[in-house]
Amino acid sequence: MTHVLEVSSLKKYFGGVKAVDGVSFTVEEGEILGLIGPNGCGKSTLFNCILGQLTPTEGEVKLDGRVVTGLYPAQLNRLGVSRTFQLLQVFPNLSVRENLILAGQEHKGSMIGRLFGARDAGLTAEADRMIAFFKLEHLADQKAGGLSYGQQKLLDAAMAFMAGPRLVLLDEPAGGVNLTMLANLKERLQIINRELGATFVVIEHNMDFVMSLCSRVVVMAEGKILAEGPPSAIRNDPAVIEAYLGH
Amino acid sequence: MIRRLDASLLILLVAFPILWLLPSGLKSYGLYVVSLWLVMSIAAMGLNLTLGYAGLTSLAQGAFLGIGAYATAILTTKAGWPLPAAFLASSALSFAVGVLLGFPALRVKHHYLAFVTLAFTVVVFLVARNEQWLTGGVFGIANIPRPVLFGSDLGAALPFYRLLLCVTLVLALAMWWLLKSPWGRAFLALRENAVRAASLGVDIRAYTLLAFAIGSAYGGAAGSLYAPLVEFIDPAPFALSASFVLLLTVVAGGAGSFFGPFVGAFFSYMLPELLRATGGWYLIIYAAVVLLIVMISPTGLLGLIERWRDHRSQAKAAAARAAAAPTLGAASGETDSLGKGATQ
Amino acid sequence: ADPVKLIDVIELSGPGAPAGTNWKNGVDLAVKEINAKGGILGRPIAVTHYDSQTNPGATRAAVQRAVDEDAYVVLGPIFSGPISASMQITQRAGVPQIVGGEASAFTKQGNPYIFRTSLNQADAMPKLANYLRDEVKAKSVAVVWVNNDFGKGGRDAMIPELQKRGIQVAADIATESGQADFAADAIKVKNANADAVFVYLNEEESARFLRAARQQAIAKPVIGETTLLGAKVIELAGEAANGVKGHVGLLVDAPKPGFAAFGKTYQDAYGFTSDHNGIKGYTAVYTVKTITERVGKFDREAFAKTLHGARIDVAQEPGILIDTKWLENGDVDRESFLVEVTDGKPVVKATLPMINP
Amino acid sequence: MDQPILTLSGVVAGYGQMTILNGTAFSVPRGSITTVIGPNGAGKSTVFKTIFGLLPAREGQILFDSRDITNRKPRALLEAGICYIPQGRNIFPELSVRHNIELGAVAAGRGITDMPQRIEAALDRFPVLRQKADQQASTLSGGQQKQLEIVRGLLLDPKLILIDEPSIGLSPAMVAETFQILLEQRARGVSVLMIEQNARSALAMSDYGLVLELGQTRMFDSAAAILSDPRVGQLFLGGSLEKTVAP
Amino acid sequence: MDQFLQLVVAGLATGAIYALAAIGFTLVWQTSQTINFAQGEFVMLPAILVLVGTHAGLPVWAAFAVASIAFVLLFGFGFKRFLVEPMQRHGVLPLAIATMALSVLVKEAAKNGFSAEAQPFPSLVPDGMLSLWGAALSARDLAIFVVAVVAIVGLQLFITRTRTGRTMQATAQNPTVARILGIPVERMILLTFLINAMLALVASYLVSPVYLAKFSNGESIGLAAFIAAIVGGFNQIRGALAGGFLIGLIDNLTAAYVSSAYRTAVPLVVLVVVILVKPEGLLGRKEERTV
Ligand SMILES: Nc1ncnc2c1ncn2[C@@H]1O[C@H](COP(=O)(O)OP(=O)(O)OP(=O)(O)O)[C@@H](O)[C@H]1O
Ligand SMILES: Nc1ncnc2c1ncn2[C@@H]1O[C@H](COP(=O)(O)OP(=O)(O)OP(=O)(O)O)[C@@H](O)[C@H]1O
Ligand SMILES: [Mg+2]
Ligand SMILES: [Mg+2]
Repeated sequence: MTHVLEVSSLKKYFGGVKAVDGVSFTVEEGEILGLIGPNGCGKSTLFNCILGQLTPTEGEVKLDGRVVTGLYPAQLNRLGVSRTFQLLQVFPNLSVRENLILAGQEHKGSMIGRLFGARDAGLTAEADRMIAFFKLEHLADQKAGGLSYGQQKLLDAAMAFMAGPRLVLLDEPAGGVNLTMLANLKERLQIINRELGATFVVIEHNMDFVMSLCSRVVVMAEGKILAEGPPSAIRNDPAVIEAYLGH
Repeated sequence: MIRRLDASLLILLVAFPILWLLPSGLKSYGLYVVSLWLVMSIAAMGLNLTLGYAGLTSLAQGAFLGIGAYATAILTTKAGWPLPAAFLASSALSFAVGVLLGFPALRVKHHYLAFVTLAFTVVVFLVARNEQWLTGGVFGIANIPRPVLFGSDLGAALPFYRLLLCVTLVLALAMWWLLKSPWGRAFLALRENAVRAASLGVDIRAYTLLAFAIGSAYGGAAGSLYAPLVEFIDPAPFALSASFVLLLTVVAGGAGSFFGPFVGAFFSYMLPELLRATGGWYLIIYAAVVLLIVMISPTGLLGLIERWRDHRSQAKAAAARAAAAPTLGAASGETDSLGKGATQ
Repeated sequence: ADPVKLIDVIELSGPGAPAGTNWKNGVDLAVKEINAKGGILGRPIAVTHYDSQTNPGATRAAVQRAVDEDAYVVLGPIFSGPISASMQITQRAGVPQIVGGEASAFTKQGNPYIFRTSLNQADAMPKLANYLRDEVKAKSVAVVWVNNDFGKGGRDAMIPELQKRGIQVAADIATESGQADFAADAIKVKNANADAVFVYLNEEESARFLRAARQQAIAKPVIGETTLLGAKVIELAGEAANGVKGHVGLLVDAPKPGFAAFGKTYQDAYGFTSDHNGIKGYTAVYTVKTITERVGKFDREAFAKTLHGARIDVAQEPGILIDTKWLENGDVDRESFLVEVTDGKPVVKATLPMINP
Repeated sequence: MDQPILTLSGVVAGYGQMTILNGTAFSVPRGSITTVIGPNGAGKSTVFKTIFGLLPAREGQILFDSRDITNRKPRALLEAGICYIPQGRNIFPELSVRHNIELGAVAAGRGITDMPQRIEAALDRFPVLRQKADQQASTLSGGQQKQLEIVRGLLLDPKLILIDEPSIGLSPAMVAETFQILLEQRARGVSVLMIEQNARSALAMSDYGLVLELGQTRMFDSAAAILSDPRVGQLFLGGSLEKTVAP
Repeated sequence: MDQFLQLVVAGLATGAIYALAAIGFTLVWQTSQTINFAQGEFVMLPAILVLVGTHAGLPVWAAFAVASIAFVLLFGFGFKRFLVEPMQRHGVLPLAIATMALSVLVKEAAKNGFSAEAQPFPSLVPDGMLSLWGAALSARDLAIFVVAVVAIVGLQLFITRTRTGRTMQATAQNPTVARILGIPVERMILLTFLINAMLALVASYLVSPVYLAKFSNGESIGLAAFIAAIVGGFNQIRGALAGGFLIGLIDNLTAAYVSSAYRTAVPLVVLVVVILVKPEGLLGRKEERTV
């Protein structure tokens, strides 16, 4: 059986800094995988290498068994991989709704088709559903740059869902998000996961969120994989407690 | 940003008959000036796409104006092509060159990109000046014919103006269509946050090249009309300063707003004519006006409308916020709980 | 009486601004004098100046406007790009246009309404080539020219003349208009080791080149045409101008009483010495006056017809400053001067006759 | 009972046409840790910006130590003893980590002579920062950047700390460490006003809790009382999250 | 070989001028993200102001003094206060356009208010000649060279080694955070604009005796300086020196060995290649991490 995502001995060095230092793991279809680890252990760098934002120093990334190392982010996205960012990344001068439409439009049809097709590519309704879900209604026509931190974080997440992706890589989606909204977000992830079979990889420091959401957790430390297993095992792994959770 | 485009279409369609009829009383000088305004508006429209929408700083629009003008001049005088054919060829040539010039934009941004395009402009200018066998060098190309379409001579000032008006309308409609399509939004995404756009599947490379190429094609189209308008070209009007003025035109008019180029071109190309009576002072007045515009509204003159719209939608959102019901009982009152806290 | 309208379309900004400003001042001076004496045929002159921006498109607009405003005669511009862009308009409208250009091309097109105020480069260069052969006895020459219509035209006219006389072109150096740094050009000239250097640049560039040449210790004679020997160049180059020789068409220091008087009036009015463009503008207005008076009425077509082949002598109209003849194509013919700069002053060494007196 | 260290009364502030704070009022008890919670977009960060003079208060009054500090410049507030550690990413990306930290001392008065020692002590506390002291700050991971900001903010020995969601992007161990630092500050008599979405842990270590919604104080009480209030739990602390956490 | 050396020396002398003007670009960019397209005019104007003074009958020293003070007030303080300050928060482009308009304004005002013609300008440095490896060098060239190198090295040290210098950098990189930390942002920015104006002043007085005082002189100097700044890496003071020298050198060597007709283009094309290979400029730092 092929894995949705397979990372083999991936390395990324910045000069002397070994941000990612030989990481291998696989992600199975329909799984929600947690990725945790101390600050600076290389989680975001790993994401950036997988997604073509950075070129790995060494190693390989496979999507559905096909090597995708070296592809551009946009190409990967068209293959059904989308992501969120740890630092806020929205289109600040576009309205919230336009942000969302944009997030969905590049997946339908050809470029020429988009030039002559419908102006919103049929996405306004979908965007409005997202807006309602994340309780951003009164801000739908506001510029995204004027949203509060948590609201931007939510918008970022919403954008990742607009295209109906197969694989979503979320980089700290919970940071700054209100707990109640976070509970909703988690439910949403679970629904998408269950009903559409989408696969998730989640970087998060919020342990409640990770442990209750993920079926499996990978722990990184200093660029390497430290442990891997179901949440309950990870929670009690002494190495993980030592390196990450603290006492 | 995109919403506003519907109103733009309406304005465009209303403006057309007015512009068709209005200048008929003008003498040839007046017609020449409005014609020049139309032509430069087309060039500015192109730059507005590249710069205003896609956020790619280009100092090459003057060069594309030149490429279009020379291509048309050479094709109509030396090869004897009719103007419409030369027009299409010039625009296509500019499009192709624009694609090539877009490649550096994939690698460098902002002032570095400005520099690369600046170098391109200098090279184009020098080729026009030095390659006398092709371009007539410093002596230029004279007697560029005005068109004869369907057997009627459009060489006189008024018919030629109306021809320009029609071409401008068609190009403006095409631009309108482009901007309201998903492409328009993708161009904005380039400008706003290319990293995010790429992760959403926006093909940064393709759209960057297209933004350059389409913008350049408009520049070339404008040049192709400029040549028969002036009936003579030499390298001077396509020097670096022309690109600077076009940049200024777009920003002062309102980069990223549909009619910005038209308003900007009014200031850059018509206002100086209106100020001729002031003798040597018009450039000072012109510069002062531009300075004032960007100081009062850094987003350009039409940016003011944008700002006003922002205000309105903000006010609306504020009202919605004010009307929102608190989820937690408001009745318990701030002073109440506050008093509790303070005295605890 | 109803004033007669002259419209002056001239380089008041862009690279041509210094030349255009001189021309404009000359025009204003002449208009003032003529109006003070009762105008042309009893009508005062009303002159309007429009900036050509040294840009063909803008010039065309301005000339178009001049025609719309019913100009009797259009004066200017000076640069040949702007001239080429605007001459069809005056031709179409039948308005005479008196320009300051020296490039040879535009009087070759059979346009009956275009007239010069100074010698055609093509006529000046043979005189200078003779001078190089006979007086300087140069076997090889380094040519330094400015790469615009003026400089290129001069160079294109000069090189064949040199070759005809068996003089070798040891270096052929193009420079930019507005160029500030001439060190590399001077070094190249020096290393070319020619017997003489022919410099065909605009005013300040001439001065800068002379300074750079001095810094590089170029000992060979530096030869030029009109601009190089202009008052401005001498003022700017200072010591470095001494010893420069050449051929001059119009010069306030030329041994003609009219020039001296004009030079003084101009200096008093504007605070600096006029260059040849000031003289061109000044004589252009007097040409309009004299020819109109010959015609006896304000008739553009008759004006143009009369000016072709006309000759105006200083004896008859002092404002023309030097006897001038117009040829059938609009070119002029007149005496010119061989000049050498000594102690910061242009000194006329010889006066060359008209080509076809 | 002591005077509150900070009192807001009837504060009105916002962005352009958007009025966010509409008569906001509350007091912060001296020498304690007060945690502000509320949904995303409630105006929590806006309150901080207004207190710290980054956003003008159109109406109302802000008292610090019984002195009126409404609309004072940040510099003056720093000198008065308030420090502000904002939300999100707030570093000088091209300067080295050490230089970034040093800039936290710009507003130090002449009397302070032990600044070098304080900086050393801070670097001891966060070994990662010492290790990367001479690197460009932009190369730090998200969590490391936050650590830098906290260190920098505390250099001046403030009397009141305004800290906006410190836990975003920090690993659990780091969150604990940060909270520990705040507790130590309290022990020294420093007052802390903190915004947190990681509200359960934050309230657990706080003395008071303040619920802000739609720019208004909805509730102010002891932290324990807020934590145990069922309505608050349901509405703002992700009551449903709680349910799914325990497996 | 002899010719080559002469060209190199002359190229470095010219390059020093470009470098001197280019520091202004990097300096104001570093602290306030301002691209000053009027920089060339800043170098042109002080000389004109001096001449206005002497024409008005002031003794030469007084003309220099009055011109210097007026210029620094107007284009150091005034420029910052009335143009940069209100527009800074709207991003790079509007301000760049405003400086473009300013450059036209200054240029045309100098032309209309003073003269369209070039004027000789008194030299502050004696007129002597030196010989360097057999190449001719004027005392003035040497002075420009020394001033440029000293100014750039000094500023570089100031910016990177002193607390004030770092405070200036911090202001540039993140003015909001700088303000939060109590950095006197306005004063820092003002400081750079004053330094910038003074550098322009010095450049003007050194350059004008050679290039002559003329309203349009700023065009070529400004452009060359802009290019030098970019090639050197816009965010590096010392890059301005490297960029300036490089352009001076390539320009001279092109004029002599490649093509005088394409003289202006060759350095540009060479440098475009440099930029495309190393997009952050010769000595520039990499742009910060974005994701
Ligand atoms: N461009 C870069 N240059 C140099 N070092 C870098 C660069 N990017 C990241 N690093 C280093 O690589 C390491 C891993 O960084 P990364 O951002 O991947 O960490 P992370 O696991 O996402 O941490 P956090 O949980 O704090 O976000 C860090 O030590 C960081 O300093
Ligand atoms: N710069 C801005 N321009 C316009 N509106 C803004 C701006 N910043 C915030 N807002 C608006 O003000 C409201 C409150 O924002 P604020 O940042 O104070 O929220 P918050 O309570 O801190 O939320 P979060 O928990 O997400 O950080 C939001 O609705 C937001 O849209
Ligand atoms: Mg990370
Ligand atoms: Mg907030």
